Amino acid sequence: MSGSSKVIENAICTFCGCVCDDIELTVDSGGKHITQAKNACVLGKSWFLEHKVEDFPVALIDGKEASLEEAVYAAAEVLANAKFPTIYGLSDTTCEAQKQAVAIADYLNGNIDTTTSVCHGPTGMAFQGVGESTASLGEIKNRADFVMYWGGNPAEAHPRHFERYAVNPKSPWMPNGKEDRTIAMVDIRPTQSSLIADIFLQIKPGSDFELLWAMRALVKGRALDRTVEERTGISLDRLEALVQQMKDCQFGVLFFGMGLTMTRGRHFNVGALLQLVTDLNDFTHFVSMPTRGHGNVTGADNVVAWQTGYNFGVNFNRGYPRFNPGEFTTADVLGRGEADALCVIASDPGSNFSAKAIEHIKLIPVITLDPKPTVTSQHAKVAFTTATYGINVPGTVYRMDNVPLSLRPAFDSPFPSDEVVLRAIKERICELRGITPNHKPAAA
Amino acid sequence: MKLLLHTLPSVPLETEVICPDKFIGNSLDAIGAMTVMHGNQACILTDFFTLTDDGLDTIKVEGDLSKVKLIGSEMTQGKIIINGSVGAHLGALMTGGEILVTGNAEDWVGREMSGGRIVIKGNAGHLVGSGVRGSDTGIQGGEIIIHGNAKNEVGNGMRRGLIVIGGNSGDFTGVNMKAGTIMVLGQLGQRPGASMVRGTIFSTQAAQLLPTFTYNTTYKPTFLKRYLIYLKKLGFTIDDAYLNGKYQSWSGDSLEMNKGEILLFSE
Amino acid sequence: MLIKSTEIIDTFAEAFGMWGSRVIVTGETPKWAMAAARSMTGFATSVIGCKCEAGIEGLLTEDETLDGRPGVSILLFAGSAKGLANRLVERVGQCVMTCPTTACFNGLDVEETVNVGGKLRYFGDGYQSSKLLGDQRLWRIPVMEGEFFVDESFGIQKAVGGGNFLVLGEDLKITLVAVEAAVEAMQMQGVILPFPDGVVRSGSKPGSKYKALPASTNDAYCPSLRGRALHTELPEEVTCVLEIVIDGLDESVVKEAMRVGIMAAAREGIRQITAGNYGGNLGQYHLQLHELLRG
Amino acid sequence: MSSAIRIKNGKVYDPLNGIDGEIKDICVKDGKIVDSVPDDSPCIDAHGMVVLPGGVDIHCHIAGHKVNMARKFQPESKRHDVSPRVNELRSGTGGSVPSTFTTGYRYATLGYTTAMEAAVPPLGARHTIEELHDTPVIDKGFYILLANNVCLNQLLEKGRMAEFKEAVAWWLNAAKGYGVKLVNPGGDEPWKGNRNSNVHNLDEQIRGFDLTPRKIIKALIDTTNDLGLPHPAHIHCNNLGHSGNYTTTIETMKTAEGRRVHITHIQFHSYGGEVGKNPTSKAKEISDFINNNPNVSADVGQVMFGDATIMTGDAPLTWQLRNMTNKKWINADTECESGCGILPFSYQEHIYTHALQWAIGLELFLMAKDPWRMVLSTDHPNGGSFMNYPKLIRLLMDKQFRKEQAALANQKAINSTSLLDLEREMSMYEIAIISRAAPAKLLGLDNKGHLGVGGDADITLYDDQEDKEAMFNAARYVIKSGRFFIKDYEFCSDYQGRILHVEPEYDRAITQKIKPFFEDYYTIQFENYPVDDSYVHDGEVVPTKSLS
Repeated sequence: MSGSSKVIENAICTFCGCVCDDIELTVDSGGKHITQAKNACVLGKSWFLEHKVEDFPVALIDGKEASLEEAVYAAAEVLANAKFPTIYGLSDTTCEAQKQAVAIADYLNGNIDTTTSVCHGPTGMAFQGVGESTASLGEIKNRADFVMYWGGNPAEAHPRHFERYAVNPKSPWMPNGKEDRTIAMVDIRPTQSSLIADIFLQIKPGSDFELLWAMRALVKGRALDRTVEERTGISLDRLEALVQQMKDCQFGVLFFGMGLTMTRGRHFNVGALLQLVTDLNDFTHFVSMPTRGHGNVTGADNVVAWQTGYNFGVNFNRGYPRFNPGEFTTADVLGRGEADALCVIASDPGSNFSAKAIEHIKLIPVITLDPKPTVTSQHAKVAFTTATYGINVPGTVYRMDNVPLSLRPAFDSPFPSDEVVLRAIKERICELRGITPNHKPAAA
Repeated sequence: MKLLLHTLPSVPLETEVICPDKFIGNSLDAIGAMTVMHGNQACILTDFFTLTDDGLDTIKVEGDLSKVKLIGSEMTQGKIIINGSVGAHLGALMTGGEILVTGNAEDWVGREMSGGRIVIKGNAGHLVGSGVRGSDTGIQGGEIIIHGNAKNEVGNGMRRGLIVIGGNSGDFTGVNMKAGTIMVLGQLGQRPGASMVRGTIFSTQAAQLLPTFTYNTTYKPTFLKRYLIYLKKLGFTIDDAYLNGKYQSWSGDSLEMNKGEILLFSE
Repeated sequence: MLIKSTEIIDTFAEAFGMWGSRVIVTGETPKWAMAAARSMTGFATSVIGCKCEAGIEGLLTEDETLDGRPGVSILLFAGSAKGLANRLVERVGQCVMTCPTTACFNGLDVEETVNVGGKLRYFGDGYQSSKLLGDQRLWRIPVMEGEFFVDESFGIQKAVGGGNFLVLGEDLKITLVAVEAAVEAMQMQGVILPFPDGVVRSGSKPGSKYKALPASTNDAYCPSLRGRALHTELPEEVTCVLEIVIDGLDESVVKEAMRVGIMAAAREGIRQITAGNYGGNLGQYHLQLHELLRG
Repeated sequence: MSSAIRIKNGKVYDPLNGIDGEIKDICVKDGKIVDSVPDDSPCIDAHGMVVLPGGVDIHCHIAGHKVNMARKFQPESKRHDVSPRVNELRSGTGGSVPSTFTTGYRYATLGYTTAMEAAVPPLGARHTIEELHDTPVIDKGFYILLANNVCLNQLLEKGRMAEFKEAVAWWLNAAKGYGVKLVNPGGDEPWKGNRNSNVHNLDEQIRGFDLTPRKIIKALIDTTNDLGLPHPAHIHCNNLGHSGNYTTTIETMKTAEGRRVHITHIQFHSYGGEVGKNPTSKAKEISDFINNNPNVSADVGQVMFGDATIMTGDAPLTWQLRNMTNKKWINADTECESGCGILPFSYQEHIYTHALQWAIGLELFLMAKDPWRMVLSTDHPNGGSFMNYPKLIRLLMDKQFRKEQAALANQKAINSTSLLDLEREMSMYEIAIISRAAPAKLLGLDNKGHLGVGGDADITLYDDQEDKEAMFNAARYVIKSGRFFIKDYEFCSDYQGRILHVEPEYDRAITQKIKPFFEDYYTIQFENYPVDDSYVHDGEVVPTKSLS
């Protein structure tokens, strides 16, 4: 291998939920670092090019270097002894690792939750209330002649979203790309994204729900109070014209971001949007999709859902899965001081949770798995350094539209994958708790 | 029966066994040995509570119960008095009897309740009298009386019954309501009655309503006075101005059947 | 037996089993509550001609009603439960729903109920709505002035109708004074006097020479027929007879009303007080005057 | 550890080998049925028990994107139906769409050891396989949706039949599929591209293509036969659920022109009446056709009263149901391949249409002259959960029970069918056919559905009880690939099960035709599309049959 650089074609970028799979990576001759990431966006480039294998210890126990095995034992001990162990994160790792994490929660009778609960958890809840009409991104690329973004800034958060999926691509049904489409943006301020829009609705902050509700009334031809203009900053005439355009299109799509999910109203804002899209299906084909952030947050939702029946915020205290956002979601569990041990995989709640939750994190034993030190790992009882998914680790990830892809890692890492560490912890927990390990199928 | 919390739970304690139906016909020892879940650990009631048999059927519970969930679950009869504050899911799936809490209650008071009465002297959390996530149906009957404030989604999906909030309610009060009555003696949060099909939401304060609500009139609804007098009997102080005043009547949500009503005190 | 100088005949009032209900009508002011009450209890003197008997039981203050407004309590009686239900629907619908500001509530907390508001609700043409407070379903029917608010179900119970006594006086003036005093004394819970201001002059006997009529004038007590009638019950000095009929929710309250009524009516110039009966074969209650006066 | 087992004294039903209730030893070694095992081998005394091959479900929806959406979307249906963890056996939740582990364990508890996921867009194959790995005990495979595949339809409209066949073979390989599924052929294009409309006639032109549903159906029936796939084209006909659709169903069957074809959940396709009005039963007409055409097989898709989840590639149908029920609804389009609709549903005895559907399903079972070609399914979870199978079996075996149940349902519906005139009671032998032997045979799974030497040792033992529902509700012993999963009603150990798939030969040159299509139409790279072998590490390739 030495001496010549290696090229990986069709590599997959897990920086954001776009999960672009057309990246051409060049790995330097030392096999330790990526020199080129062709086709990647600015965020993807820095994700690949800035990735270095650091000289961290594989594990720390109480801040002191430890072997992997010692750390696994220590972590398993902490978790097995806890009454309310909580596992959190998982949006930046492979499905294979996520499966191990759910198994651990099951064998511990613990609690498991993903970062979904602090980004698109409200989307999940809205979906449970009202359903949704959605599509894989290719259907949007092929057919959508009306594209709307609500409360997100893809130009900066998902830079290739326009180019690959929704605005620019040409298709047999959209031979002229962007010219064949109407692009609409709804936001509280102009953004890089709104610059490209044919229609930009700058709405008053906190009026998303009212505006969506008014649009629903217009779609359904129901009574509507004119005060909506004053409330949202959008004139009724303008709104009527927009709704007409949406009804008249051939295939419409409404993308939405955290501007909708994380502002006052949360799951109801999303529910309103999903219902608007459902209502529009009385007139034409219309779909919606959350623009998910993390590279495999969609996979985390999927894995947790198929293994437990619920997509996030799952509690196994009673030996079977229970679901209740607000009750079993990590930010709430920590905020109320309920967890007595925390295992964080590929996430950093120490840097973005509420002050009360962070205070509690400092009081309880914490285990972290992350390629690099984080605010949370500073407080960790046991901190593992793991290999980075997509760059060093193969596995499965899900794009924001639930399309699964197999990663094409660029080079090996000296660190174990999340999956390897979690599997070892799981096996040790089973030993500690007297659970017979899985029987493998008889050899064929 | 008296229960005194002697050990503060370090993680949530699930105690659906604290319920008249479960205690009836059991000896003090048998009750003390009933299973409670302390996080993932199965414990017994006496691990946390001192039990005293005072010869009464009423269950009195005392202590800081803010981490104690599910008291009075599926209760059908009798009475529980909680001297202090209590954790989530109080009186979940209750069909009869009465629960009185002198302090505050956490989220999901009276979840999926269909009968009986819950009285909270202090404040309550989110989702008072609501259904579970994914279901379109909240409480199907009974009364939930909160003397203090309540947080968001009071009566989400409510189908029947009465919910009274003595103070203010949070956002989306009466969201998805199918029928029933929610009376807020203070201020309503944002977007009351979104998606309501039928039912009544009342407040003594002005509120900004969704654009899918239509103004009807300002009048003195006789039935409301009957309700307010009923509240007086339940121990609320009701100003004469509210008893005899006029109310704005709004219909909505026009996105649903437009048969819901919001009544706001006017003068 | 003598009370003061009035002779109480040792006989009995023959009363009948009926079905009774109590209806509370409230209004924005006492005037409008009373307007509905008068209308509802009008033309309700005798089941024979009116299909029901009704009267005002009493006035209620704001503190005594469920909706905190002045009210009137009405008792309404009919011969059968079904008949009572029909009369309630008719009268609440025509006399209360129509009357400005009123609302209408059940006043009997008993097991057996009939549906009233639940039938009237259809007047709302789909705009009606209901509430459930405690065990009672309430209907709100939009009307031009606001809304009519009525309980769905009204309690009914077995009751006693046709309690009575006859006041036999020396002249019209003294007899009127006596029955007016009796009526005033008889204002009590649980009874009403269904005839005009409580008094009936056309006392009747069962049957008639005319086949179609179930009852006809009580010739034995008509002074003008003293000479013609086959039989007379009138002492010589008596020139005027007035009757008080009592309907009540149970036998004891009817008896009590009769007792205080007789006590109040007895006086100088009233020669006898007696009671109407049909030989004891028709009514299931025999209210013996001497017995009820002795207590 | 000895892997040999002898089952003795049991009453054995093995229709593929003509065994009808004989008391007979069954011997197992190394995961297979063998002639004999040493005398000191572990032995089950199956006296008083019935010994059957493990059940085979030819059509169900248990894994993949749409199933998982249906899980995520109905938390309310699972809370009161939980499966606690038992030692290493993972916990889960039920409802009409159980979590993966629970799906596997529950199938096995009923004595089912093989199940086929019936509708997977190839783009989601990887996801489906991931879920199937987490669906323990049972062996499983899936059918890929090809009847609305834009690339295939373009080849077809141009008459490029040879390439069409190669492309179908490539797709089966790329997705690791077991068979080819057609759902509402041609219906996706008007749904996605023409304001949610649909096709209603086999000879109607499909918008944007010089093509009709009939041409697609014919091409896929021919291709699956020509490729020698173990299971023929598996067809969800057009006009599902519509009154009067039985003519479409018969037309679809005729399109096969004598070649092998499988019509799925045929109950939903056996309605008379006028579109938009109440349906009537055409079970007789459908049964007559199938009785007379030995190339056609079907599964019933029985409706069972209670909660269900509608989930289907037939998106226009769910939209229509959504507008009737006004319940929460999912639509999910997959680029160039499929549509999908999901809806919570409840079949209620008193509703005319639901009672009629229930009766038609039973008519179809009971009117079939050849049980080998009318097999058991509820189209789980569309007609009801697979957990209803024991009750369904009792309905077929017990005339009295059937009449009692019919008496509880809408009488106008029941009386409009011939159900009450059908006196047939299926024997244990026939049940063994419709739930084991026939589906295995129709699937071309030579090692399954029987207890002959060389077969997979997938064996279930039930206590022989009068109440067949109780009997089939809890297998006393379940042996999967020669290992105990349930022993005397108790779970023994976990077992993963295998993924069954096919690898038909194809000309590698076809990728040069498909790749440019990908660049134009798909959003993932052609090279990233095929599911690589590592995903089916415990897989089993079921051979294609060479055609003579």
